[in-house]
Amino acid sequence: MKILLRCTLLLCALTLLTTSTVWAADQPIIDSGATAWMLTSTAFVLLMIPGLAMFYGGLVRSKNVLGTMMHSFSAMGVMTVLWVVCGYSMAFGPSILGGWFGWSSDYFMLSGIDETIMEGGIPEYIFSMFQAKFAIITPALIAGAFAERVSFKGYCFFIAIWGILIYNPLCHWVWASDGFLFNLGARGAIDFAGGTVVHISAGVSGLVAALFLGGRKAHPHLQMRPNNLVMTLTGAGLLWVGWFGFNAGSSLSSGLSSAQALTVTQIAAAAGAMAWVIIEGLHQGKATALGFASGILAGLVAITPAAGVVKPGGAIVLGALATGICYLAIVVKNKMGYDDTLDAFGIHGVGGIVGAIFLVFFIRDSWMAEASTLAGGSWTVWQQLGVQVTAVLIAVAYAGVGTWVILFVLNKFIKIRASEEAEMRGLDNHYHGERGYGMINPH
Amino acid sequence: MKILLRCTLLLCALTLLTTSTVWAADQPIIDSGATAWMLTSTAFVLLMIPGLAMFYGGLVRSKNVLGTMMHSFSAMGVMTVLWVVCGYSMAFGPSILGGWFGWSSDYFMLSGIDETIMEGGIPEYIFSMFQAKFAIITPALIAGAFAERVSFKGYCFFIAIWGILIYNPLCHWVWASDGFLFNLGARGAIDFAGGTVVHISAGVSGLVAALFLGGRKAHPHLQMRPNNLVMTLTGAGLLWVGWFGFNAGSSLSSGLSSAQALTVTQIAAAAGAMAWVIIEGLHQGKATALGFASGILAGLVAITPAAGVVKPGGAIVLGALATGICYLAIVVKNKMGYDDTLDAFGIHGVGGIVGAIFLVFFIRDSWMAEASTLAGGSWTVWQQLGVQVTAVLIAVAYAGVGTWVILFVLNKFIKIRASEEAEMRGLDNHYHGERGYGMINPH
Amino acid sequence: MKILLRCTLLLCALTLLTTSTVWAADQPIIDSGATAWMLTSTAFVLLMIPGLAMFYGGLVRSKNVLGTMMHSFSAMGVMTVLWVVCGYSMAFGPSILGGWFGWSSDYFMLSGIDETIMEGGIPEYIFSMFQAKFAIITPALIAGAFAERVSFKGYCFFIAIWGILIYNPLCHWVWASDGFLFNLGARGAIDFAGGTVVHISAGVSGLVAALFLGGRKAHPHLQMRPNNLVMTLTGAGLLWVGWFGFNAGSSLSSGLSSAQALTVTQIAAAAGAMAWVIIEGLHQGKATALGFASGILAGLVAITPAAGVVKPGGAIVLGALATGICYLAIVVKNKMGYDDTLDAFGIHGVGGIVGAIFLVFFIRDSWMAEASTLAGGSWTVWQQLGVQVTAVLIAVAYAGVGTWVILFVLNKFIKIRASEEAEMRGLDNHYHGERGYGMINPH
Amino acid sequence: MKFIVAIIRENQLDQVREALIDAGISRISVSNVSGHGRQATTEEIYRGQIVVPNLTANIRIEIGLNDEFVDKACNAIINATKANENGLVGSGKIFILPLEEVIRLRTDERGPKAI
Amino acid sequence: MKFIVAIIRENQLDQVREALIDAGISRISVSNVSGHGRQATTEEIYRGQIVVPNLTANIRIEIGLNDEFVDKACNAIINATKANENGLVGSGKIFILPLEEVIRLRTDERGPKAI
Amino acid sequence: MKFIVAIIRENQLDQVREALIDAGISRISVSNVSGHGRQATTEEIYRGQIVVPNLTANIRIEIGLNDEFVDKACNAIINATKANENGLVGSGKIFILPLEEVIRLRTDERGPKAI
Ligand SMILES: Nc1ncnc2c1ncn2[C@@H]1O[C@H](COP(=O)(O)OP(=O)(O)O)[C@@H](O)[C@H]1O
Ligand SMILES: Nc1ncnc2c1ncn2[C@@H]1O[C@H](COP(=O)(O)OP(=O)(O)O)[C@@H](O)[C@H]1O
Ligand SMILES: Nc1ncnc2c1ncn2[C@@H]1O[C@H](COP(=O)(O)OP(=O)(O)O)[C@@H](O)[C@H]1O
Repeated sequence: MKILLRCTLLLCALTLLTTSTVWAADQPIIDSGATAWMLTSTAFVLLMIPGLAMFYGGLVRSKNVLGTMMHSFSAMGVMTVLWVVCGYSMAFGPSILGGWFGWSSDYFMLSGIDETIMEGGIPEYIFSMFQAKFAIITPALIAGAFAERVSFKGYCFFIAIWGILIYNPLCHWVWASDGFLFNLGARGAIDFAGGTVVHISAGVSGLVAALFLGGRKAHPHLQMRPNNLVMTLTGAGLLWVGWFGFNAGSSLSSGLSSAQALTVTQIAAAAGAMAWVIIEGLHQGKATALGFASGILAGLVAITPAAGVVKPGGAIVLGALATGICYLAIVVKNKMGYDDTLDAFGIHGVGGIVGAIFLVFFIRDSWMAEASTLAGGSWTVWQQLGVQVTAVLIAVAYAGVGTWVILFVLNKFIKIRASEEAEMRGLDNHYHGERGYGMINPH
Repeated sequence: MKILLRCTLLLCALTLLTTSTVWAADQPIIDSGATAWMLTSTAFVLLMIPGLAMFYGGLVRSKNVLGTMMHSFSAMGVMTVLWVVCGYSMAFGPSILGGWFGWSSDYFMLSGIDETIMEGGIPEYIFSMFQAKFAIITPALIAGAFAERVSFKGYCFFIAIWGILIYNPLCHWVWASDGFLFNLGARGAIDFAGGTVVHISAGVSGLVAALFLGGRKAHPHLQMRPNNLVMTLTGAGLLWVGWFGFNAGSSLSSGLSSAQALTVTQIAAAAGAMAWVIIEGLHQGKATALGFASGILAGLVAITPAAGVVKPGGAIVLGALATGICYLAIVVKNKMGYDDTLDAFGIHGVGGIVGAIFLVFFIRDSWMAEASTLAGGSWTVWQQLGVQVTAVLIAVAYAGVGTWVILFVLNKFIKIRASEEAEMRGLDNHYHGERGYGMINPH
Repeated sequence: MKILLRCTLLLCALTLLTTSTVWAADQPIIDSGATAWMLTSTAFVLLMIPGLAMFYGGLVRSKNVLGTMMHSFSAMGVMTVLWVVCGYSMAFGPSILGGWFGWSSDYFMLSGIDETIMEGGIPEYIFSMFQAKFAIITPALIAGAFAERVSFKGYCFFIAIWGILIYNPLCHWVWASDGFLFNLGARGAIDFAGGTVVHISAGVSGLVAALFLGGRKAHPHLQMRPNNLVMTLTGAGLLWVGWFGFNAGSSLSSGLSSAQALTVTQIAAAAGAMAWVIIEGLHQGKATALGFASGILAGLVAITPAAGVVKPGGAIVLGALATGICYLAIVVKNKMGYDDTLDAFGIHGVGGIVGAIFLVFFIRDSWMAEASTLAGGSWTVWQQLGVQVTAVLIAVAYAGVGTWVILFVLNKFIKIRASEEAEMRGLDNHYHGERGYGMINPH
Repeated sequence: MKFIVAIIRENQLDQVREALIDAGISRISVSNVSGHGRQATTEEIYRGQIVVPNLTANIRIEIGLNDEFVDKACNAIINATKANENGLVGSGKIFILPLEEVIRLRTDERGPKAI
Repeated sequence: MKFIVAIIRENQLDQVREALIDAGISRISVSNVSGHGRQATTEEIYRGQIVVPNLTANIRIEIGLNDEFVDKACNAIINATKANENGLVGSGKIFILPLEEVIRLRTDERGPKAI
Repeated sequence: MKFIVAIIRENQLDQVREALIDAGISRISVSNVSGHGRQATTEEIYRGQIVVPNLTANIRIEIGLNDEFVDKACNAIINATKANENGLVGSGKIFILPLEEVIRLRTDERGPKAI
């Protein structure tokens, strides 16, 4: 979201120019185009939630399909409410406590931004809602790591606390104008649309949670197969569509940078998907649909931090590279045998790291040029690499340790892990009192 | 759609200013941003139809899944054609017959608006198509009340007539600039995006139809369970996404009011969903997925009329409140034992009423201020409450009585209720000659 | 995409006017509104891929559901990468080889358009990605013709080569400003959003491929029924939504022509769907859901080339007409007994031809007027009819012959047809090593 | 004791179940089967083409019974399926197999009283 | 030889399978059935209304056995289903039918050794 | 009369059905089962990991037959499943149970002629 600054400034300059004749703009006037795209992006990002629910839901056993989908859906409920109450304030308010997170009483219940227009001509409400979607999807991603064995209540409390203590601060550091990662190095750590904030933090937290909670009772000696790959594949399609909002929307404008982001997003996803089926084809002799879907995700995850700075050529490499490394990571996981059930770490964690680090080799020259000037003279890829690595390490460390602490403490009050019986009977029956596929049995 | 006036005027003022230098605007020039958002909204609202089809379709028994989905889809066919022929004209043409509905030969086949640009810089075509979606979804909502027992032919004729005689007039009264509810009180009855026109009318009509047609043969002594809650949950997700178009699009602009509408929509939906699972958790000890989905709907329905005037705080209360009352309504229904199969009334009727009435307590001050000035001096919450109640009562009465008359007369010509055999064999087999889930039996 | 020229010129004129005071525009400035809508359209068109996957996937037998969906998805991978490498260049680069296709080294890896803004104020990147979606969906449509019997590898290579040798040239002829069909007659052959380029070419190629590969082993003596019409119907819904991007996006602007396109798209789809169920009702006594969905498609396909020039009245006729003829075509197919499995030709080929030809009778007067002036004096419907027929014939001939040649040659290197065993065991198991519906068997 | 397997039309399950309950037989197991027989099956239509499925969806009912109940059960099923015959040929079969032993898992009871 | 049909709770399949394997019975066929019985079934809840399904989802296990294995199998199933009884009435039945002949398709072997 | 239960590979249903029809046996009931046996099942692959399912999807065919047809039926099934053996171990079983009585619901006919 760094790049956008450049272009929003331009935009607002422009709008001011064209209109200064009209009135002394006390606050920037609306750019109806940018607003339109941000409204749309917000909707698209929300579309990722059902998309994710379908993707994850299709991969578990039938008896857990609803419970798994509810992990995504309930995040939509919990995180939205929290975001309005304190999330937006903690993430984008002015730094307090030495910059651990932000706070502004104005943002409580969003009361202070009822009519605010940001530079770029976008009502702050939309920015806030757009960001809210990120706060929703991140914990929903984590859920993949401990699918099929978490208690619903425990999950809800976990994501609530995780959102407050882990997500909001991270988001503040990386995206708030006074966040310290936002100001690291010449032009800050590059995280266009959430490689570190969303994917790395989700992936790492997922890994920690998976280890903390332990594997499923029957893992790995019972083979557990997807209940509905058809739905999983469809979900991947919706995720792809939603990701356009996720990335191109992160330009907070409707212009060149949005176009660039959308383009590389499309390309990286395709490259990732192709790479996966090819690798799989060579390795196993089959090109699986789940592999294709996983490749889409790997590519999308990898391009997320990079969408603002790389060009199509780079996007292809980045997408394919991410897929390759994710594939490896999952093979390794299967060897090691820990139960990151739906590979939240294997794909989001690993993919995010690959993207956030390797993007430096594909940065648009113009960006580096500006960086140099800002750095006063010169700024090398290697310096940026340093910045990126720092950011990644900080995210990994903070999310990892933080998650462990939260789980440890929370577990004292609520059993996060599902009871033996719940796991055996299935989350759907035990926590939700429902069954997902009524049509299968005569009824 | 009242609020939008303010901002469209502003917008067009602005556009004129910036461009008056260019030419003497004989008609407002296009606002490409607002147009973009309205195009998008129109598409999003259409997305609600498959969304609704999935939501309803998943809740019936397998043998009726296609028939139930066809209730949503066929509305897309029937109502669109009717809208072009006479609907738009009746709804938004100048009042005739003492304001019962409107008419303008210009609008027949939309022939007269081929190049019209409305103030706000939006081609009238889009406004017309956006409105068409509302005319589509309303009868589709009704279908939930008499699911599993209506003949396809009967249903098609019913919605056609209902659309012409109930929906179009109601729409005219509430949204046409010369509609009498549009001009009630200081600033008219508040119905931003269709609380009365869409949800109350649909809910009440549904209730009447459910009573008129009677319960399903096996109701209630045979328990009938959803055939596919996975699909229902996904459908709820699509509905949520589509609702952004539904509400934020109703600002007929791409600016502050759209942003405000989108924000409260998101918040109310989340609050409603959370409230439902909490209530259910306390009441039954299970937090069901269907409950979560129902809560989403209740929240969305309640915020629909209010989206233009309430702030985030109010949205949370409104969403939660609506859920509470809907939950109660459904409990009562189960006691009374009438067969509002998918709770078209229990959720859309009740939720709409709650929203339309309680919104008065959360109205933005600025709105009340303007109302006061318009009312010449003072305008209290209680006066507005009066206006809202009046509007609600009128909608309830008109839709209720009207629907009963239509059913009564129509039934003389076509059996609306499905034949015993059709009900037993299932709508899919009997009316459509198909089965929804071929994969279940070896084939 | 002809019409858009007019309006983009207007738009850019306008923007220049409003801003020329600001700077000497070396390149057109961004129209954030148009950009917003094009970003959105691009996402909507992508939504058609999962939509198509669901539509086709639901119609085959369970054992082939994933394989069939992968036909759509893999196109997303293959074609995107190819488009970036050479597709965009071949389609929209300046003509070479006497106009067979275009080429511009600038477009290789899209390297040359990193900051280009087109007239109309849209970054060229978006145009390129929007067009990429068309290149994706076209081969995906073909797949319907030889579903259930093609090897995955064979399919991937086929669409790659087909895209390069058939699609790109066709696209160049019809849409590139120096394409010869673009300049045929007074104002060129009318193909607003891809009647010839997308649907006719896909339909005809599908037919050829179906004949070349031969029918399924069990066709027609074993009845093969859809595995999941519920999914098919939902897919049709997503296709409808996506089609708004497909057609209204093809205006490459956000203004009147987008609105006109969106309006007629909605109307034609509805008319087509209604017509199908009515015809079927009269012919078979049942109004099937699949019929409704097929009618939607027929209507959408027929309006695709016409969306820029016909008015609502015409759209109704065109939609209904297309449905009627497609229905007939399929009845004939069943008589003739060749195995165009999912009617790629029966609906897309036939529907596209109907649309491209009959649109001439519903052209907006203003369009004809301009045509006359351009033609210097007069331009009759019949002359335009000639142009359309020529365009159609050229598309049919080129796609038909070309596809046959490709298949013939390719088949020498890779067995395109699935092996007996693969066909018997199912594509899912044999090529992808997966099963689509795990939930059906206890697991 | 006997073990009855009845194959009936998909859409007659409810009637049959109610008939059995009236006949005092409350314990049954039901599953989906696809059948192939002489029955004129209810056609399905796909894109204007009438499809007479070569495998029709039927319902399979399994009942363990004591001998004295066998006739009751059969008659109940026969009568229930007579209704809504609506001229369609064939509405399935009842197969009666010998049953040597039954065990009620809950109580370990065996034999007739465990049915 | 005997042919065993066991109807058990949906959620006890894994236990039963493992118990059977421990008892040296590795060949079974499993399918979905809906059952109607006296069992207090696990309720489901729809929109705040408790639904006691009149057809509960159960699992049906089919095993062809040589006579000496029958008791082993039955005991395995009985014990496996005892676990997690969690107070619910009824956990199904075992039906034992006579089996006259078995054929192993792969080898054409018949009789006991083909089981 | 006999009651045959055949468990075959999912993907051999069509062959078997045709073979049975050729053998003059047109009435069968088919259902889905998951089987556990010695068979080397066709593997599935998830995210680069080969999964040998512990429950393979099979098809279960049920046929009520008059004694003279039993061998015909068995041979038909055996031959049909021989084809496309493609080296996979195990292609199921045929179980032959005694059948005491059959009732054709449509006509109330009983015994052999009702089969
Ligand atoms: N001999 C049989 N073995 C197995 N199933 C049978 C047999 N006869 C009939 N069925 C089942 O009963 C259903 C109805 O069979 P049908 O042939 O219509 O009965 P009928 O003998 O009255 O013609 C068939 O679809 C099949 O599932
Ligand atoms: N006599 C029977 N015939 C067929 N199925 C039965 C029979 N008795 C029980 N079942 C099956 O076993 C399941 C449990 O039955 P239930 O009545 O709870 O057993 P119990 O006899 O211990 O009460 C039922 O849902 C049904 O599927
Ligand atoms: N004794 C048995 N009881 C029930 N089902 C069996 C039995 N033996 C085999 N099956 C079924 O047949 C399928 C093939 O079994 P398999 O063990 O491969 O046969 P084989 O005995 O030739 O090895 C199994 O998946 C199972 O469904």
